Amino acid sequence: MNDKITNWTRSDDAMVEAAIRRGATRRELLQMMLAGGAALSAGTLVFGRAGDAVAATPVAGGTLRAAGWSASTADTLDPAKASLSTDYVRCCSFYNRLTFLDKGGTPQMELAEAIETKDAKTWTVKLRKGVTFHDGKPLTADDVIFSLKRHLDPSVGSKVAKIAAQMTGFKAVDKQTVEITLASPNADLPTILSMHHFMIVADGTTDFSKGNGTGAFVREVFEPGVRSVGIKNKNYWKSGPNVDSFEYFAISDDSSRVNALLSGDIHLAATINPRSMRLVESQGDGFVLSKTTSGNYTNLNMRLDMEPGSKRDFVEGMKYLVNREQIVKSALRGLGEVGNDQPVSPANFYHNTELKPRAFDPEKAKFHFEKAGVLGQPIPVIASDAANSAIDMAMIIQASAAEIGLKLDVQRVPADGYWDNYWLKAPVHFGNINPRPTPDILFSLLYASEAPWNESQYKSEKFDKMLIEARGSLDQEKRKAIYNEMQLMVASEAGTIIPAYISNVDAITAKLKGLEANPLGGQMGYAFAEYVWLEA
Amino acid sequence: MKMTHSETKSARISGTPLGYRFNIVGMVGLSIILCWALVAIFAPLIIPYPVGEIVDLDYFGPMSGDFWLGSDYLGRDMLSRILMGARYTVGISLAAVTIACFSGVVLGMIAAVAGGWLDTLLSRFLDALNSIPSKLFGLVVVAAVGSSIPVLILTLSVIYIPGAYRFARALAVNINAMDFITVARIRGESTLYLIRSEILPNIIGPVLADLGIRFVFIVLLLSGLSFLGLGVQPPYADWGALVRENIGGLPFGAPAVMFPSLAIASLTISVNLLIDNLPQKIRDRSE
Amino acid sequence: MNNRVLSLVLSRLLIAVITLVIVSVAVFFATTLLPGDTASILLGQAATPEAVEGLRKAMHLDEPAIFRFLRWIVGLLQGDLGTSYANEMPVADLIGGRFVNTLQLAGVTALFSVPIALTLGITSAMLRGSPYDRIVTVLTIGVISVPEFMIATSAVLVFAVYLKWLPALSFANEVTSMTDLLRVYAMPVITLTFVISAQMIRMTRAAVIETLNTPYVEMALLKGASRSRMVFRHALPNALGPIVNAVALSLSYLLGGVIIVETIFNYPGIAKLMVDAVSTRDLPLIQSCAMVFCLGYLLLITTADIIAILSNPRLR
Amino acid sequence: MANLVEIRDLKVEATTDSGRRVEIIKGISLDLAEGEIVALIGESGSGKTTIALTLMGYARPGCRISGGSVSVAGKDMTTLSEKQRARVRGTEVTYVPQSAAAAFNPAATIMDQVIEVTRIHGLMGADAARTRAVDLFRALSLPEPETIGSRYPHQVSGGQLQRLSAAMALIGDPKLVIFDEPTTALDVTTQIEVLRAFKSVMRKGGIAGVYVSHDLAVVAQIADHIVVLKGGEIQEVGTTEEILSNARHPYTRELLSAFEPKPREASDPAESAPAPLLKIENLVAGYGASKTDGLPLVRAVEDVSLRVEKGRNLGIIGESGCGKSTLARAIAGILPAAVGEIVFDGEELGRSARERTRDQLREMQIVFQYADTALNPAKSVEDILERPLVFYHGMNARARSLRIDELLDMVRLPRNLRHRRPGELSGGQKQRVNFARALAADPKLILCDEITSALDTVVAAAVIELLKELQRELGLSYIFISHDLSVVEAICDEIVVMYGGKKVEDITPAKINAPHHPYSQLLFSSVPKLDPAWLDNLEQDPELVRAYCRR
Repeated sequence: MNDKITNWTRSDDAMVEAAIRRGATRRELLQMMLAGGAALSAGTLVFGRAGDAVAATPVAGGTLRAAGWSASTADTLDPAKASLSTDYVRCCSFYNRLTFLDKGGTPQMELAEAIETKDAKTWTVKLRKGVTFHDGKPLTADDVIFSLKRHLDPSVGSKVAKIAAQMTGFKAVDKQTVEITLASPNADLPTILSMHHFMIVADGTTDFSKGNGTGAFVREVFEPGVRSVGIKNKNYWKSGPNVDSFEYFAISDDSSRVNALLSGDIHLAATINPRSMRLVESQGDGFVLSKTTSGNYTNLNMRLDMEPGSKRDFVEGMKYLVNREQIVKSALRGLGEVGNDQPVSPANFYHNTELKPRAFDPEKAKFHFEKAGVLGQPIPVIASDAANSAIDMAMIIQASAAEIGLKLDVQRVPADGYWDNYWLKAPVHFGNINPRPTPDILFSLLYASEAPWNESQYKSEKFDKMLIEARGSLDQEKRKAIYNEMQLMVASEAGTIIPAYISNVDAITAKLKGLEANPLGGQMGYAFAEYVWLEA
Repeated sequence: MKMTHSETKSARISGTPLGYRFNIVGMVGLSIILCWALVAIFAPLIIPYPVGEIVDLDYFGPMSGDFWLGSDYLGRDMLSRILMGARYTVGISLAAVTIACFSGVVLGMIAAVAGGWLDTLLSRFLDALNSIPSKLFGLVVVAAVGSSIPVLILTLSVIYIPGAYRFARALAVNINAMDFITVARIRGESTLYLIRSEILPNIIGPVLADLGIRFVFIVLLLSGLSFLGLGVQPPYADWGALVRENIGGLPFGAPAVMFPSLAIASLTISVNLLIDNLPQKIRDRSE
Repeated sequence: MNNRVLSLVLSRLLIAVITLVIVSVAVFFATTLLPGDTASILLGQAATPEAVEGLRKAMHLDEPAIFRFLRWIVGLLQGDLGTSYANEMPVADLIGGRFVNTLQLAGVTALFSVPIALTLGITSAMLRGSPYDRIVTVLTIGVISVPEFMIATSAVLVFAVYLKWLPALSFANEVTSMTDLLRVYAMPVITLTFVISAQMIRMTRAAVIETLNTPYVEMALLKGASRSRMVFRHALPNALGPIVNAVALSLSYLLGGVIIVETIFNYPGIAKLMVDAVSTRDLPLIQSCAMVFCLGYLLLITTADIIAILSNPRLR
Repeated sequence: MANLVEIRDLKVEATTDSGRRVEIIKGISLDLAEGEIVALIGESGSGKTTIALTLMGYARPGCRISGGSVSVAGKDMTTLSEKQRARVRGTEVTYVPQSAAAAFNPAATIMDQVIEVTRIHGLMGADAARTRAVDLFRALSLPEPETIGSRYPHQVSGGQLQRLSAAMALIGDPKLVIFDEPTTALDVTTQIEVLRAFKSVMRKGGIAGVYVSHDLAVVAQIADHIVVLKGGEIQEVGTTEEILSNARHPYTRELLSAFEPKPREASDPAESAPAPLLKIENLVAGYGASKTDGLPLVRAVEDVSLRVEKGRNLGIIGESGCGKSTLARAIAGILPAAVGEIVFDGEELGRSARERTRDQLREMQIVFQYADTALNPAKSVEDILERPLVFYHGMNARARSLRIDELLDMVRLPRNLRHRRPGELSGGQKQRVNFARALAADPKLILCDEITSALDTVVAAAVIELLKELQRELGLSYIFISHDLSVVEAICDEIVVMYGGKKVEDITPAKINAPHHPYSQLLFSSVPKLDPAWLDNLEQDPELVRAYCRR
C-alpha cells in the first residue's frame, strides 16, 4: 500500500507545511483538505507527519493499556475461531504467523525463514531455528502442520475453512521444513499465510485459553468479555516487545472509549466513531489520530435473483442514486475514500485506478427507475448497526431517493443475529466485508458463481475462468491486467454498490510511539502491541 | 369531628363553575401536554425540512436562522426531527402506559378480590415475568413477531404490567377488607361489579400517581427498545433515540442533544404535575 | 426468631421455587424462539451450512433443545451450572467473579442512595405542602426523566475528561485503598443514585405522611413532643413496612437493570454478561443469569417483608 | 384564688375542601377553678372536643383559633409560640384520648410511652419515672403493675389501655387533665372500673379536670358542674345537681329524657305462635382451620339455638368477645357455620351466602356498627341506595329516584343529602343511610350488629325510635345485637344473654330486672344511673366480678 495520495500534488504539500508553520489549528487543516476534495490516501499519519523529523528510538518499559470496540463471552484465544478485532489483537500478542504483511503490503518472513515454490502448487517452508513456545517446547514442523490442518476439521469451526480448503497436502520433510501442496496453483500463498487465522499453535493444543504461543507476550490473565493481560516474553526470538505488560479490553460505547483515552486511563482507543473525532482534536496536541484505509467496506447488496434486484434498470438506477461524496462527508465524516463498486481497495497493489466511481446522477437514476416501473411502491431496505454506518448510509440514500419519488422503506433490524438471518437473504440489504489481503480471496469468497458469500448472486462463467487463470500465474503484469478487467466486470454487472472504503481511525495518546498503518486493518494490522513503545 | 353544614352561615369564596376546583400548577401541566399532543398530530404540516434530508453542511451545527434548533450528527434539521419525534414519544408512551396500568390494575384488583389460588398464580406468574430482563424480552418479540409500532406498544406495556399489578393489588387488598365490600358480597354481587364500582373509585388516586412515574420509565425504555431495532424505523426517531444518536455532541453542548432531553423532561414533568394536581370535584354544596 | 417470621420464610422458599421454575421455563421458550443458535452466531459471516453443522456437532448442540434444557436442570440440582457454549468455560466461574462485582456496585450504591432518598422523603413529608416539598417533587421527576446514558456520559465528560479528578473507567479489581474505592465508584454510583432514588423518595414521603395523620402521632404532639421527635420516634417506625418494600423494589433494579452503566463505565457485572449470553444464544449462561436475577429479586422482597414484620410488634 | 382556666369569647374556624371558611366555635366563655372538674356535654359535632383541645393551644388540621383568649394557669395559650406551647403540654395540661387503643404507638412498649413526657421535659431520671409510673398503675388498680409496662399496646385490653393513658397523663403532675370521652368504647362492666380509678386519683391529687362526653349518666358520677353545648354554642351551665334536677334548656331536657326507660307499650297480644321467621338449631361457628372433626380451631359460638317470631325482635346482649358478632355473621352467611341448621321463613338456608338464592339474601339484611367502613367513601348516598334497588328489583331510573326519596323520608334524612358522600355526614346520619340501604331490599329480617354503640345517646335514642316505627309500618323483625342493655331493653321482645360463646339465659322484658343467671345480674347492675351517688355506693359481689369480668 503506497504512500501516494492519488491527487495530492507538490503544491498541496507546500501549502500544508506553510499552514502548520502558521500554527493553523487542526480544524482548519481538516477544513482545508476537505474543501480541496483531496482524497486522503491510506495509511498516512497525516497529522504526525510534519513532527517526526528526528529518527525515533524505542523506549523500553511501562504497561500498555488499550481498548477495542467489542467483546463478549465469545472472546477466544483460538486463532481459528477469532472473529473480532479484539481476538486478532490478543492472538497477535500471544502467537506468531509464518509471514506478516509490512506497511507496503508485501509479505515478510516471520516464523518461516523462507517460502519457495516453482509451480505455485507445491510450496516448501523452512522454519526459523531456536524459536520456543511459552511453555518451553521448541517450534517444529509438526506444530505448523497441526496449526494449518485443523482448519479443515468442521468441529473446529474455523473462520477461514473455505480458504484453507485449498491446502490439500502437508508433509514434514524434516524437523524444520514443511511441504504444502495446493488443490490448484495459487501465487498468493505467502500473503494468505499472513492472515491472523493462520497463527501457529503448539501441536495437539485443545485448551486455547492458555494462549500458549511463540508470541511477544505470555498470557497472565484472560477473562472472556472482560479483559486480558500479557507480560513481556523474556526469551522472545525477535527483538522487543518494548512494553513490560499489555492489557487489552473492550469498551463498546464509542463516546466512553474516547473519554477513557482523554482521561488518561488507556493509551489507545481503537476504531473511534467519526463523530468523536472533533472531541479528540479539541483536546490539543496531547492526542493523535491514526487513520488507515485498509479495504473494509459497508456495501448495499441487491440480489439479482429476487424482486426488485431482478430488474436490471433498478440496479443501474440505484448505482446512480448513491451520492458517494455525501456518504463519505456526512456518514463517515471524511474518513473514507469514494468506492467504485468493486471489493479491491486502493490500499491494494492490484487496485484498478482507471475504473472511475459512478457519478451521482439522480435524473439518470429516475430514468432507469421509470423504465423498471419501481417508482411509488415501497421497497424494503434492511439495515442494522451490525454493519457500521449502514443505517446512516441508508438514510442518506433514502433522502435522495425521496427527492425523485422512489420510496425506500429502511427497516432497522437488531444487530443480534444479523449475519445469520438477514445478510445474504433479504432482497435489498446492507453488508460489511472485512479486509482481505488478496483480490483472489475477495473474488473467490464474494463474486465467484459458487462463492459462499455471493451477496448479489452474481453468476458469470467468464469471471470464474479468469479467477482461476489469475490465481495460478506468477507473472505480475498478466495478473494485474486480469484483475483490472475483473474489477470492471464486478462494478458494472454485479448487484452490489460499494459507496466507500471505510478508513479505520484509532486515537492514541501522543506518548504512544511507533504506531504505523497496515493493510490488514487498524491498530497496525492488530499487531501494534509488539512494536509500539511508551515515552515518559 | 364532622362539620354539620345545615345551620352554618359562611362567606362563599372561590368555587368555580362545573363544580371543579382547578389549580394553576395542574393547568400548566395540562397545557404543555396539550401543546405536545397538537404538535404530534400536525407535525408533518409544520416541519420546516423533511425529516431525513441532510440540509446542513456541518454536523452538530449551532442554533441559527434557518435551523432554529441546530443540526444533528448527519446535518439534518433538529427542529423537524423533534417535532416528528413527538408523535412517537407522546403517542406510543401514552398508549403503552395506559395499557400497562389498565391491565395491571384490573389484574391486581381481581387477584385481591378473588384471592386464593388465582391470586397466588397471578402473583407468581407476574413476579417471574418481572425478572426476565427487558432486552431478552424485546429480542424475542422482534424475532417472533417482527417490529412495528403496535408491537412496540405491546412490548412496552407487558414489561410494565407486573409493577402496576403489584402496586394496585396492595391497595385493593386493604379496600377488600372493608365492610362495604362484605355487604356487597353477601348481596350476591359479581366480582366484576365489586371491582368496577366498589374498589376502583377508592384506589384511582394513588394508581394515577403511579401511572405518572411509570410514564417516565416507559419514555426512556422506548429509546432502548428502538435501539434494538424494535419499532420506530429510520428516518424517524423518538426523542430518547434522538438523544442517544446525538450523544456525540454532548462535549460541545450541541443543541442536538440538549433539546430532545429538554423535550422529554418537559413532557414527563408536566404529566406528573397534572396528576398530582388533578381538579377536585367540589362536594361541599351548602344549598 | 419466632414462628411467625419462620413460617413466612418457609412459605417464601416454596414460592421462590415455584417462581424459579416458571422463570426457567419461560426463559427456555424465549431463547428457543430466537433465530439461529450459538454455532451459527459464533461463525458469524463464515457460517456456511457445513461449518455450522460441524461446529454444532462439536458443541453437541445437535440434540433437541428440550433435552439440553432437562440435562441442565438435572445438573443444576447437583449444583453444577453447566458449561457455557460460547467458550467452554464453567458457567459458575463466568458468573462468580462478575456477580461479586455486581453486588459490590449494588452495595455501594445502596449505602449511598438509600440514606439520601429516605432523608429527602422524610423531610419533604414533614414539610409537606411547603415550597421545599414542591421542589423535591419536581426535581425527582426531572432527574429521572433524563436518560441514564446521558447522565453517565456527562458525568464522565465533566469529572474524567475536563477535570481529570476521577477515572473514566471503573475497574473493580484494582481497588487497593479507600480513596481508590471512592474514585472508582464515584460516577457509577452517582448515576445509579439518580435513577433509583425517585421511586424511594415518593414512596417514603407517602408512607410518612400517612402515619403522620394517625391518632398516636397527634397524641405525641399533645405530650409536648417536638416535630422531629414525632417523626422519628413515632411516625417512622410504623411507616417502615412500605418504605422497606419500596427500597427493595428499587434495589432489585441494581441487579439486572444496570446494563447501561456497566457498558459506559466498562464495569464487569452480570447485567452485561446476560446481554452477551442472549446475543450468543448461550442457553446455560442465560438460564443461570435469569436464576440469579430471580433469586436476587425474591431475596430482596422477602427481606423487606421480614423487616416489616420485625418492625411491627403486632405481627412479631 | 384566681381561676385556673379562663376562656374568654373563644372562636374557632374550619376551612372546607372548597376553601370555604366555616365558624365551628362561635364565641364561648368558660371558667374552671383549681381542683374542680367540669363536664362538656353535647352530641357529636357540637364542638366539645375542639374546645378541650384549645386548652392545649392545639387545633386539628384544617381548623384555626380565630378569636378570643384561653388562659391556663396564667398563660394565654392562643398567643404562646409553638415551642412554649410544647413546654406546657404534658407538664401543666395533659390529655386522655378517646380511644386509647389508637392513641398508643403500636411499635413502642407501654412503659416507654408512659414515661415519654418525663423524657421530653426532663422532669426526672428514667428509673425515677418508672417507679412513679408503677405507683400510678397500682393507684389505677391495673393488674400486675410491675410487668404491664414491658408489654406492647396490642397485648393489653381496651379498658387497661384507657387506664394506662390516664397514668400517662398524670405522670407529669399536671394542673389540668382533659378527659376526651375516655369510656365510650368500653364495655359497661369495664367502664365502672375505669371511672372508679379516675375519680380516686383525681380527688387524691386535687387536680382540675375537663371531662368531655355525650353520656350524662357517666358525667354525673365524676363532674362538679356541667356545660351543655350544641352547634358550637353554650346552651346551659350549672352544677351537676342543678342540671339533673331542673334543667332549663329544652336540649338539656332532651338529653335527660334519652335516659328514662321508655315503657314498652305492650305489643299486640301474642297471636297463635305462627311458624317462627327464623329458627337456629345448635349452631357452632368459629375461626381457624377446621380440625379433623370439622369443628373450627377457635370456637367463638358454641351450640346456640334461638328463634325469632315474625314481626317480633330478638335482642342478643353480652360483653365484647362473647361471640355475638360471630353469631350474626354466621346467620348472615358471611362466616359459614361449621355445625347447625338455619331455617328462615320455613326454608333451610345454605351455610354460606354463596349457596343462598338471591331472594333469600334479599330478605335478610345486615347493618354493621361502624358506618365509616360500611359505606363506600367514594360513592354518593344516592349511588349507595340505588344499587340494591337495581340489583334486587331492577327498577328503572325514575322509579328509583322516587323510592330513594321515600327511603330518605323513612329514615328522617333531608332529601338533598343524596348528593353528599358518607365522609361529609355525621355519625347518626351515616347510620341512617346504612339502615336505608338495608330497607331498600324490602327485607323481612334485619340483623343490627351494635348499630348504636358508635353513636351518642341522643342520636341512638332517635335511631331506636325509627326502628320501632318501621317495624310497625313494614312488619319487619330485628335481631338486635349490643353490649348496651338500655338500648336492647327499649326495643326487644325477647333477650338472649351470651357469655363465652354460649347462650347463658333467655329473658322476656317483664323479667328484665330479675335475671337469675349470676352473669346477667352483674351485667344489668353495671348500667350507670342518673344519680351522682350511684357509683360510690355500688357494691358488686367481688367473686362475681373476678369470675366474669375480664379486668
